[in-house]
Amino acid sequence: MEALINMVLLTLLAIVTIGVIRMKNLFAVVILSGIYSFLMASVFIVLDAIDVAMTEASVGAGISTVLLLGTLYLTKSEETEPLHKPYVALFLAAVTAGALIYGTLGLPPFGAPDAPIHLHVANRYIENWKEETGVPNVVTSVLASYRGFDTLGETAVIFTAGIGVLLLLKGRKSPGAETPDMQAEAVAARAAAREAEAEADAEDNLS
Amino acid sequence: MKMDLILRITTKLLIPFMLLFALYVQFHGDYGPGGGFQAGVITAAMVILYALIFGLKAAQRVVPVSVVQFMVPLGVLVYTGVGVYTMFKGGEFLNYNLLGHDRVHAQEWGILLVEIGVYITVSGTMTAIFYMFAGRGR
Amino acid sequence: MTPSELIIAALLIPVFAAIFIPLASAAPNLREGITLTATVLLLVTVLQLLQLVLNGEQPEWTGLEIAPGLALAFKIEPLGMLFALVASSLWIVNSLYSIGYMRGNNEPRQTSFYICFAIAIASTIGIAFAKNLFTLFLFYEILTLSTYPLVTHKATEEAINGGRVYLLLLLGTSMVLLLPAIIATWVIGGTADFTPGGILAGKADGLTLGVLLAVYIFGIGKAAVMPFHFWLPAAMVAPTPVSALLHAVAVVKAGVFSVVKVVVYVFGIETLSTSGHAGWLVYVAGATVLIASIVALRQDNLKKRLAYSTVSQLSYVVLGAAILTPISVVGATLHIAAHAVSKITLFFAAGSIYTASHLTEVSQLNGIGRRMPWTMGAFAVGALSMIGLPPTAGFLGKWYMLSGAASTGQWVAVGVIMASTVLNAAYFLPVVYAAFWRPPDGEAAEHNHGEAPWPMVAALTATAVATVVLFLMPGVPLTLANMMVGR
Amino acid sequence: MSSSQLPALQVVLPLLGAVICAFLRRGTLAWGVALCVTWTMPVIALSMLWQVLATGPISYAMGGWAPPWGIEYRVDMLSGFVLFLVSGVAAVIIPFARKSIATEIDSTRQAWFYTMYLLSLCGLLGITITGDAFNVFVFLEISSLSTYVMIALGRDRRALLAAYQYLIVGTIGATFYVLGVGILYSLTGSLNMVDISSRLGELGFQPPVLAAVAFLFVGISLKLALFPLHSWLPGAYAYAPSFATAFLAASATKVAVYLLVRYFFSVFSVSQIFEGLPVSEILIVLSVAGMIGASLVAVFQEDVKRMLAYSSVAQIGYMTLGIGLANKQGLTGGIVHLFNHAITKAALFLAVGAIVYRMKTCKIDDFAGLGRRMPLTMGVFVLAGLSIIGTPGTAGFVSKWFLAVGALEEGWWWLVAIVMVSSLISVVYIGRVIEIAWFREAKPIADNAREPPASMLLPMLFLAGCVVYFGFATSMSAGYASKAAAHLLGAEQAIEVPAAAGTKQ
Amino acid sequence: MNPFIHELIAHYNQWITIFLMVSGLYIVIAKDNMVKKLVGLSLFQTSVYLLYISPGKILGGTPPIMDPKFSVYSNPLPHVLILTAIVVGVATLALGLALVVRINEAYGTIEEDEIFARGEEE
Repeated sequence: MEALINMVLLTLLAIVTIGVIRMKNLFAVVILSGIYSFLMASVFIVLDAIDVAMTEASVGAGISTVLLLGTLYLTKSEETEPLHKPYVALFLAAVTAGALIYGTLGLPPFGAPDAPIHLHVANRYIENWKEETGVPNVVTSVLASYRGFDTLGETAVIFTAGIGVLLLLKGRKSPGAETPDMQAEAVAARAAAREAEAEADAEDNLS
Repeated sequence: MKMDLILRITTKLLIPFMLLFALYVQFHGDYGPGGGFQAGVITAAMVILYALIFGLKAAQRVVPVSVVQFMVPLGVLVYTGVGVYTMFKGGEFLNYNLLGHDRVHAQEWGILLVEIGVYITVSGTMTAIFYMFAGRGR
Repeated sequence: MTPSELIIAALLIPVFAAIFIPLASAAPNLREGITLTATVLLLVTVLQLLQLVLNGEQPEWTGLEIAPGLALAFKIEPLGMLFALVASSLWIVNSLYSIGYMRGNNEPRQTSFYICFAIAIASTIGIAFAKNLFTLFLFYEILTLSTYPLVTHKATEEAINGGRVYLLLLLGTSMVLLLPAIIATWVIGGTADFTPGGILAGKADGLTLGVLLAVYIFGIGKAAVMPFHFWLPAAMVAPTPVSALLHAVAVVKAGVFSVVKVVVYVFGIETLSTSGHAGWLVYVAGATVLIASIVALRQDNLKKRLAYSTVSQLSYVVLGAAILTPISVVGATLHIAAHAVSKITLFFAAGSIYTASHLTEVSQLNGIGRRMPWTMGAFAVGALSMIGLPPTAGFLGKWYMLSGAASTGQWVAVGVIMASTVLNAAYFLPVVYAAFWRPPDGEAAEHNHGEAPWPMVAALTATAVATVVLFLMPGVPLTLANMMVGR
Repeated sequence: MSSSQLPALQVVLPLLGAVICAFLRRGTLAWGVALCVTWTMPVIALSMLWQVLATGPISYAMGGWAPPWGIEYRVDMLSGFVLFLVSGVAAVIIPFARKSIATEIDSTRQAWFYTMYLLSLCGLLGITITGDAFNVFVFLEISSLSTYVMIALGRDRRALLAAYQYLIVGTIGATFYVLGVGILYSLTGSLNMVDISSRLGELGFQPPVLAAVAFLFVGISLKLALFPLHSWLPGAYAYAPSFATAFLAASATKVAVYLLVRYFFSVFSVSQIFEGLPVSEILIVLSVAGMIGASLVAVFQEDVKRMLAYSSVAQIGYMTLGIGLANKQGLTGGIVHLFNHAITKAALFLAVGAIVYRMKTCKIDDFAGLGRRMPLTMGVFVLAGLSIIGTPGTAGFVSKWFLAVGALEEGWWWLVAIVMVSSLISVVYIGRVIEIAWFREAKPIADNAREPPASMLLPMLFLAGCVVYFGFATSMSAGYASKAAAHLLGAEQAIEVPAAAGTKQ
Repeated sequence: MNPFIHELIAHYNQWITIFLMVSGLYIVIAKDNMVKKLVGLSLFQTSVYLLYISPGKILGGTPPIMDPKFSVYSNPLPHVLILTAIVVGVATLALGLALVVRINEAYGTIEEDEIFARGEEE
């Protein structure tokens, strides 16, 4: 039963993806990607990955969609036909597909309980979680304790992205990057730099 | 206009529950699915919804940009702080066992604290990013 | 001072000169003072080392190791000693001459000129004293790089292009051919230290030796074996003292010195002569000698003619090494010294002609000997030495090479030497003749200039005398050369 | 906190520094924080290095969970070396940042720029020090994201485009990496590198392993800009702020190379990779193509930063060539070139940065006459340029020497020839700049050109000094690298060293 | 059962995953619209998550939330990894979109080929 639902959802995913490729209207593309995330989330539920499903739903269908729509609002909503033919892309994609098929088909079949990943590290978590962490949600305990450092890294990534976006988009539209004629820009920058340099040298003399 | 009114009302009704749900996800993460990250995202979604309905200005009056900006690094600081504290206690980085006398409690404390850290950074960052994109238009 | 300290001193004296010269750039006299003191100090140090070497010692000094078994190390053996002696003594006259020339033609950027000059000398000493191939290569490259600014000194379009050719050819040959050859030697022979009898003796088969020899010979672009000779004419744009440095004191000498050193200490004379794959070298060298001489015949520009004569004379040395008999190698060694003194004389002469009368073409020199007797006299001496007639130093080297070639019945070499002697005579004697016995042309007779500034005249007279003295009493070089081949 | 905490501190301190900088407003203050943090890094790295040499690899269990259940930090010969390299170069160049950044980035953004710089440093060190395959990915992303932002802060609008392209390529690379790790995980059930390699040994060789190798190889190659995958690099280096360029050129690609070595020699075994698969051939071909092709492209660049960027691509070829040779001398050459090229390129980009600081341009033609206006800066440029060319007496020569010896041991004369030819091409493009700088008449734009302030000059001079010093005293660079190489290749390879090299070790 | 069908079912997840992954990659490489590229990128990443999660599933297992009622749990470790990966993915997306906005302001377009057509890259 599980396997069947799983297959249905996956098929839907494939269809949505084709839609994303074919659509030219970016709004449609964004909405489709939102749907894609929802489907993916439900697949994750079927696969017992509740937390992942929740996250995928809130992030993929929620935040990502909002951001994409915001971007479209700021830029434009129609995609123009690419000038060049996508042969290179097709070739590369085909190569990747080949490698993936060659590689992954050797892996243990779906849902088999005796696959190596169930036998090695994970057992420890499932067996010893009680005396070691006492947190019923093993995912949480692994996330925050066993691999807590990964999660710190993850938080740092969010932090990086946050500051990065603030750096790129905060404040008035920065003049430097926009004025098409580089000449005026260069002049302005040079003038500004002269001042900065002057005061910098002043500091030098002080110190 | 009528439509608009309905929206406003429903939003007003919705927001407390969203916050509640966020907090539930945050603190119940040990027992059910969810944790700091999901809670943070939900909180951010709440602010976003408010901004969509009542406008960015109003939203930024409730949750000022400066506050959001402050939250972004704060969470990481909390998280790292826990680790550094355990180091001062003589254990490895993020070794929660040193946070309390008995192991299980210590672990729970540690997980709770870092999840709060994650929550702060995530909610702050997501809101900030939204503010930036929304504020860029004008 | 202990021997090793002497070696360090010999290397550092020019370096210190290079450091102090810019500090004195404001006061030209002080600046030149520094240069001259450095030259004298250097010569003194080298002479002290000479004493040791003549007593049969081989002072050493080993520095840092860049790869296991591959160190920056110096060891003075007779050949290097001779080279250092020539270079250091000629540096004195050359600096004297430069002072006259640079001031006489009030050239720009004299400070940087003297700096690079000093560095070039330092690297020359480094080459002379190198204990292993790496050290040799290191200073070989430094020499190239430090002389590059000298070649482009005038900073005209022509000078820049000449510099380009100079740099690319010398760096290119050394990096693409010489360095791989060195690495191969290291991998095959297991060491890079020069060893009497040859590093590769008995370590590689004949064919490998032959190939490796070719890579070395063409890799040492400074030896100007055709077809890698054209940097030498290209570098003619440089001021005359630089040409003197290139042709007599440092650069080309470093080239042929390296060739002899490689043949003697990397391959070993016996090894090569028995390998049966080294015979081609005689033909290449011989061809270079003859072709270059013929080209020289057709040059009207005096310095160009001298340049091509250098190309051919260098290949004498290579030829002497290629004949692969101890006595011919002795001849080659002697010829390094002989060619140094006589070629520097010729260049000094050319330079002082230019300084005094701004004439550059052979065809303009009719009767100039009357106005510049000292200069042209010295020129005549140098020319004789080039041709290889007694009583000049050039005779000795050729004589030894001839006897070496004859003793082993290499008639090709003999023929080449004979023929080139005739050719040399054909392109030098007319100059001398015209200078003294042709009546001056009209416009040349008008501006009646005298000799060049005294430092120049002094310098070229000194070298001319040296050319003769070296013939009359070749003791030191001869002993050194014999010590090298162990006779 | 005892010295046993050092591995964690190595990564946590930059992170904390970044957080603090994020709270700050004033650029100078943030710079101060960055300075303090950066200067402690090499100290930590060095003490760990000594510890490794004394007592063997250090293992640090994050959160007190013993590997493979927790995340392990592992410092061995190689990672210690790279840690010291990255942190050392960063420490040397950080004083340069203040004035350079002050002129190139508007004041409201400076503090956060240092946040990004510290995050990037943190990420790079994390990648190097961690022993956990997935943790690598997390820190890879930290460093990548911060790098994109740093590049996007360049003054030229093309910086944005370069950053975007790098983001796309970098993310693809990272995803490929995750893919490879995922396959390894589902094969072995473990994420700890040591654990994985032991279990892979049991598994023997099967298709999924090959696929994992392929994905990891491609993913990492995208990050290290291996020749056909280097398209992002020139733009990124050319338009990023000068300081960022110097930092990235000296560290980012080097860490990626380290990661490749780590996987090929530690996670997979030498026999699996180099005997089972044609990896060696592929690597050598690509490296050679890069060494020649990128050098040729560099010759025709009009922008010095861009030219140096292409030269970086070529130089990366030297490193991957060393990996491809996979014998002791060759690998030593590759590893020591990591070090030598890092200091050399840092010096070059700092010199260019100083010129940009004075001239606001780095077009080759605008360099005319700078040789006399900024003699020290150009002197540094010349010296480092010689090291790129690989003239003896500079660091570049040492790595070239080892590579050539390694190639000859395989009996590949042609390879030696190619290496030499590529360095000959570098003579052309370096010589071009030098010629213009010294022998062309200065343009009016160079009127206010003079030496940069001491805070920018000293780092350059120091690096130039290093370039010469490590050209002679190689016991630290090459000596250590050869130890690491022997360690990676295992004992059996160490015997194959030629007698001469063997004696003095 | 027909071996082919069996094979298909046994590896159905992998087949679909591969398809999703490849089409995501295709979008990134083939399209010139920067927003669409980013969408493709996130599809690509998301499908990789699937590759992680699928092997973690044990048929008949339950979510790894401890409860005396169950005995077989699916593997929690991939879930953790993918949580991290998702976060990284959204961070990348946000940054990329911010860049797109700035590029649009600087160039007035978000089509790569249009920008390259101006040929100022040299």
